[in-house]
Amino acid sequence: MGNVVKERGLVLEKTFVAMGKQLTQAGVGQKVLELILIGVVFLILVPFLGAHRATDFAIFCIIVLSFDLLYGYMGRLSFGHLLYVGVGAYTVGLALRYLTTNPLLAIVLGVVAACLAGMAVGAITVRIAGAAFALANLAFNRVGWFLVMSPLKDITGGENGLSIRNLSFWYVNFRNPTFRFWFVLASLLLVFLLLRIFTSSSYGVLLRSIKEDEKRVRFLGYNTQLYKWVTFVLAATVAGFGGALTALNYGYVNPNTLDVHANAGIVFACLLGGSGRLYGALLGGIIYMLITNLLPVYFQRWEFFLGVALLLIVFRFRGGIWGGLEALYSGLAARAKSGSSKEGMSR
Amino acid sequence: MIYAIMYGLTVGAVLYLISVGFSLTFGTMRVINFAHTITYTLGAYLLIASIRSLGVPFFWGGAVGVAVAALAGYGIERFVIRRLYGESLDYTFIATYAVFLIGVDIVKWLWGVFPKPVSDPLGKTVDILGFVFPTYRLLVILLAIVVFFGLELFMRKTMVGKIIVAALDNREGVRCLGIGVEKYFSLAFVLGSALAALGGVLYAPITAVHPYMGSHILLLCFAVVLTGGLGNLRGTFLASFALGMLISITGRYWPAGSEIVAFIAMAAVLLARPIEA
Amino acid sequence: MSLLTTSGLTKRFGGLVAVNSVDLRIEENETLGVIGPNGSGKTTLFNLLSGFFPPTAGRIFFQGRDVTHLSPEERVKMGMVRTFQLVSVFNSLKVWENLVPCVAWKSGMYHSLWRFMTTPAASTWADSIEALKLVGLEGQAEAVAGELSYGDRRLLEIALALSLRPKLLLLDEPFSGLSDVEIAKVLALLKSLKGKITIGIIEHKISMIVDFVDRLCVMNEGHIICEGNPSEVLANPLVNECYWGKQETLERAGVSGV
Amino acid sequence: MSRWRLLSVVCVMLLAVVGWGVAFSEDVIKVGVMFSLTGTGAPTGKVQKDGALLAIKEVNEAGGIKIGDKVYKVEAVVRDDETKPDVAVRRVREFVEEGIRLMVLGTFAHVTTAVNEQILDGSAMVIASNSIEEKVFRKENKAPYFLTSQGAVDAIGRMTAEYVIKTFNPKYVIACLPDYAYGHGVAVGLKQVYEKHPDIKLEFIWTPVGTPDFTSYILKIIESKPDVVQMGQWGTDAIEILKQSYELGLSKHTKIFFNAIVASLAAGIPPEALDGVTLGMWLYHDLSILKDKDPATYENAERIRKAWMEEYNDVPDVMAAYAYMAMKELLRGIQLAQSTDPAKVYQALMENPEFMGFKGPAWWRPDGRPFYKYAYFIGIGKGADKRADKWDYAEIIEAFETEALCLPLEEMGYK
Repeated sequence: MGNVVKERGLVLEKTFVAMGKQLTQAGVGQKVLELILIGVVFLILVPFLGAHRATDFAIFCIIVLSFDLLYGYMGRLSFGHLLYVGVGAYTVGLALRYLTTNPLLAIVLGVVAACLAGMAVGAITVRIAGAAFALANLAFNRVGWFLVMSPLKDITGGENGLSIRNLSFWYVNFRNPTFRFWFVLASLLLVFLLLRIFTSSSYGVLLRSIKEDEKRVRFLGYNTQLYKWVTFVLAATVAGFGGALTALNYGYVNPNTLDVHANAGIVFACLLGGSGRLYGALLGGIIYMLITNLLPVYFQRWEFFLGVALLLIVFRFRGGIWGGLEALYSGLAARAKSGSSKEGMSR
Repeated sequence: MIYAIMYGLTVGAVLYLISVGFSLTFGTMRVINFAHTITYTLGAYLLIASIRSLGVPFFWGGAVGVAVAALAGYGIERFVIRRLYGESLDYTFIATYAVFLIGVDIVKWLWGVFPKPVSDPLGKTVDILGFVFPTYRLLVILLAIVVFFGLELFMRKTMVGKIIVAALDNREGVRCLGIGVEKYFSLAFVLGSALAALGGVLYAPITAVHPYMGSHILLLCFAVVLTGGLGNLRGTFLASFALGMLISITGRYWPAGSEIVAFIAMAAVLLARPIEA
Repeated sequence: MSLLTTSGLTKRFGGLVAVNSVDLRIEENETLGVIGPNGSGKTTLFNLLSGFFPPTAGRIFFQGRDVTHLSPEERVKMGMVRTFQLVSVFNSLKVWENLVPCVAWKSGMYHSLWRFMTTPAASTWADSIEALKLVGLEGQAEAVAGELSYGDRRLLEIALALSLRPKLLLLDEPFSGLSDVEIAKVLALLKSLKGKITIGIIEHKISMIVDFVDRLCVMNEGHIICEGNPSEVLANPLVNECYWGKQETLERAGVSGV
Repeated sequence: MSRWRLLSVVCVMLLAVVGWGVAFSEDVIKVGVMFSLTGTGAPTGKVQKDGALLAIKEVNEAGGIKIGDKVYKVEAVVRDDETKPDVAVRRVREFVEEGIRLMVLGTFAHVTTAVNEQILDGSAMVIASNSIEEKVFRKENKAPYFLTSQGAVDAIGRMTAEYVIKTFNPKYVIACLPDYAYGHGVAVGLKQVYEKHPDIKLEFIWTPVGTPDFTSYILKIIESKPDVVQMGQWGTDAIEILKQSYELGLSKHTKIFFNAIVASLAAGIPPEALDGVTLGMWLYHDLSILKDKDPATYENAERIRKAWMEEYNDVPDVMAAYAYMAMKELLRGIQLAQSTDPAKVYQALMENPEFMGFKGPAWWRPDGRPFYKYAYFIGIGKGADKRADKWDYAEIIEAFETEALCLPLEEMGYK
């Protein structure tokens, strides 16, 4: 009898310890610290790369984060993710040209437009599974590109793109590189925080469950179509935000923002860093940008290098760099633990 | 109009030759093979290389191109695809994309970035009911049809073909048979690569030969294969010709939209018949 | 009134009739066993009941409501929960995380998408542990599910199902692939549930469930050929014939004291 | 939690990676060179880069640039714009941030247009080596220190139209142009000329960029039976449309005038498809047609051609020649200004606008374009049997002098 009580007590104790751990993991303090650390990483990058590059990197990271939600967490590979980046960018460009002079309002419009586009396309494509999902999205992306290039050429400027000249309003001045940097960094942190909350919630666990076995999740009583759609829309919206920032950062929008071929870069960045991990997406975004920005300067055959790197990831480092680091760390930790326990025994 | 249909058929024929291998690979191995386009490009380049350096006539050059590209296809299967066998779709997707990137760079390294000229090997025209057609185009269409029936025959009559068909139908089921299906799949892969190379060889005199020639046709290929149904060989045949025709006819009345109709058609088909695979 | 009834339930796959005009009835809080040789249509029947695919013909009623065309998730919400023949848990997730979607639903979060998306998964920890305690896996809550033994994963799957508060629990060959020790564990768990919820259980080997179920249905070639309490059913020559073949005997089935 | 240590490890690694990219300075003048070295523009971009580098090499071999008492060598910082405007914009920003504020760039029109927008604030001086839509050079659009060594695509339209009307005296002309910025620019120029000849019927057929098959467009032309078709595709599209026109026997029905061809594209076209086609070109490597008429220009062109042959064992492509001229002019500007400040260099060039280019005497206009004496060259494509060497793809029949090269300055919004 006493034994049972003791056992119960032990279980309870364990439960509480683990619970506390879980709670602090998701706690406010930790999140703030994480955000500060990410901010510091980007600030460290500035003196080496210049503010404009750090800004580019941060925007790219936002787009990769949005893609990671869809691909890394929910396991749905899309080859049409740039459509929403493009929708966000073009909406900002057009809004600032025809509707408003306020870039912040334009960003809101861009995000809303991307969200709506995501809702419409998502409603069709989330019903499709596997490879066909990737390719169907690609088809929609291609249609978007075509719309910009041809039927809407008169307002989008077609191939030449669209220059945005209303970049400053009130205190908001996107002509100023320093402002751009801080604004984009703040945006990145916001997006990260949001996705951090989403992915560590029950919803996040559900997404990972869907990734592993969607059918099984249906037999847990979840309408997976709905959640897939919600995730798709969320990813599209965040991507649209990234697109809106791209437009303001360059003061220029061009069809390249929704070029289907550029999608591979996002997939690559996501995998490189480690898919299904927000830090992986950040790291992947930074390293991909480093590779594509610096490598061509020193090395003409960067396509070759990219190919080899991709193969290496697929064959050797599935978890990407972050996953590799995690494995390395847990390996070291395990060794340290076993080492210390041995010590304890010898003592 | 007759001409437009005729040229729609040529486009369809080339699309078929490239897509069928793609469809085959997907149906049997569940691999979306980006590298497919590099065998296509390779076919065209090897054709040129063998004409230039060996001085062989076009058709022998073409044979060399197809053979070597098939070999390259085997290499890709052996060293990339087979290692990812049964893995998640995404990884094969990405690995073959990597192969594509490497392949493009190797082509650039071997032959340079400049487009290469290839002449029409026949250069004659045929007069049918008052309509004049280049013989070469008729040949391309004819070859596509021959390949189609050849494949049908192959799938029906030979053991390998039967296993591949069974695999297309139910992959897990075939694996349960306990035969070394991998061997047959790899054959299907090489066959697909060879057909893609054939497509490249045949299209070379009509189009421009350059390192990125594959990446462009790839998107259309996706459209064809999805419209026809992944792994559905007859569907692929019909879809390539239907889309080829659609492209050609739209081009006549709405030039800007000629290519996008293929994707719209694909989206429509997917809408009507979602793929759960 | 029965908890679940079917009328004329039929499923054809091409030319093959997997389930042929089955009229099944499960009473409230009873434990029903469905037995039959391989390919007799048991799993197909469960698939139809749980909404895996729609029937070719016939209807399914649950608590008097026609559920024939409801999706699996709607049936789960009504209280019809199933497990799979091959253990189906989320191997890449931690054990307690496996339960998060189930208990999150229970705690009412399901009704507010925003709450569902923003409340940390860790807040369901206590409920998850509670559900794991039912099957005795609470000590492994932090382990990755894929690293558990097969038997433990079976238990985890049952915990998943139970945490959904089922009215009807459909178990598809819960003992297949388990070692004797594991079977005993699972069996003990099921016995503790008996009478509290309605259980439908498919089993290939009669011996496993014969002393545990209230009623047995025997399927062969898509039909229910016989049903009744276990001793009646096992005494039925028709069952013997189709199930063991003529030369087999009940002793072979290891049924003693019937 | 492992995340913390991981993050710090990552920070250190990033620093290491980044530190490797930090640049250093010497006694050199750095100029930016950016072309499309990968992507669809790759064939052109490569030779353009060669052109710019040859110009730098020549200047360095002649002793470099003397500013005050100090002699500086010129160093090119080469970047790849990947045929993407956004990448180009990013690279230009990088140049400026690295202190490189003088550049020669430009393979594709839209890429260069984007760069013009980027330097509207005067942060850099750019000499583009490709042609762009004319409207970019209007006063309200042009960046303060933006120039091009080639010109406006609209000019192609005007010059070719003038030549076609003068030479073939057509009644019905079809312009078959690519449906993007380049084609639309040419169309603007064509319209400007044909409007003055209301008796000539002009129709447009637009072809999508990168379509796999041009036959449906060619058939449309054949069926319409125009006297002349003016084609203006670029890149691999140009190769395809000429190949397919030959295949379909277009020349039997209609005179084919190809608006603008360059050697790197001509190399990709089978000789029989070029045979007998009238080719417009900004420039041709062999200017022997001018030997007697204008010896100075001929000798200058020959000198460059020989230097090129020596360096690259190839003939200078048109696009390459423009890159060469652009770089030469940029360096001349630095020398004149005794400074690398964009404003001063630009000012210096505008104050001393005359120079001798590959294609004859030229002078810089205030709208950032040079006016060349010989605007355009007209050639007839040669079949395989008539070719002396692999570069010999056309026989030049005329060096076209015309005012149509540039619109009057008043129309561009200057003065």
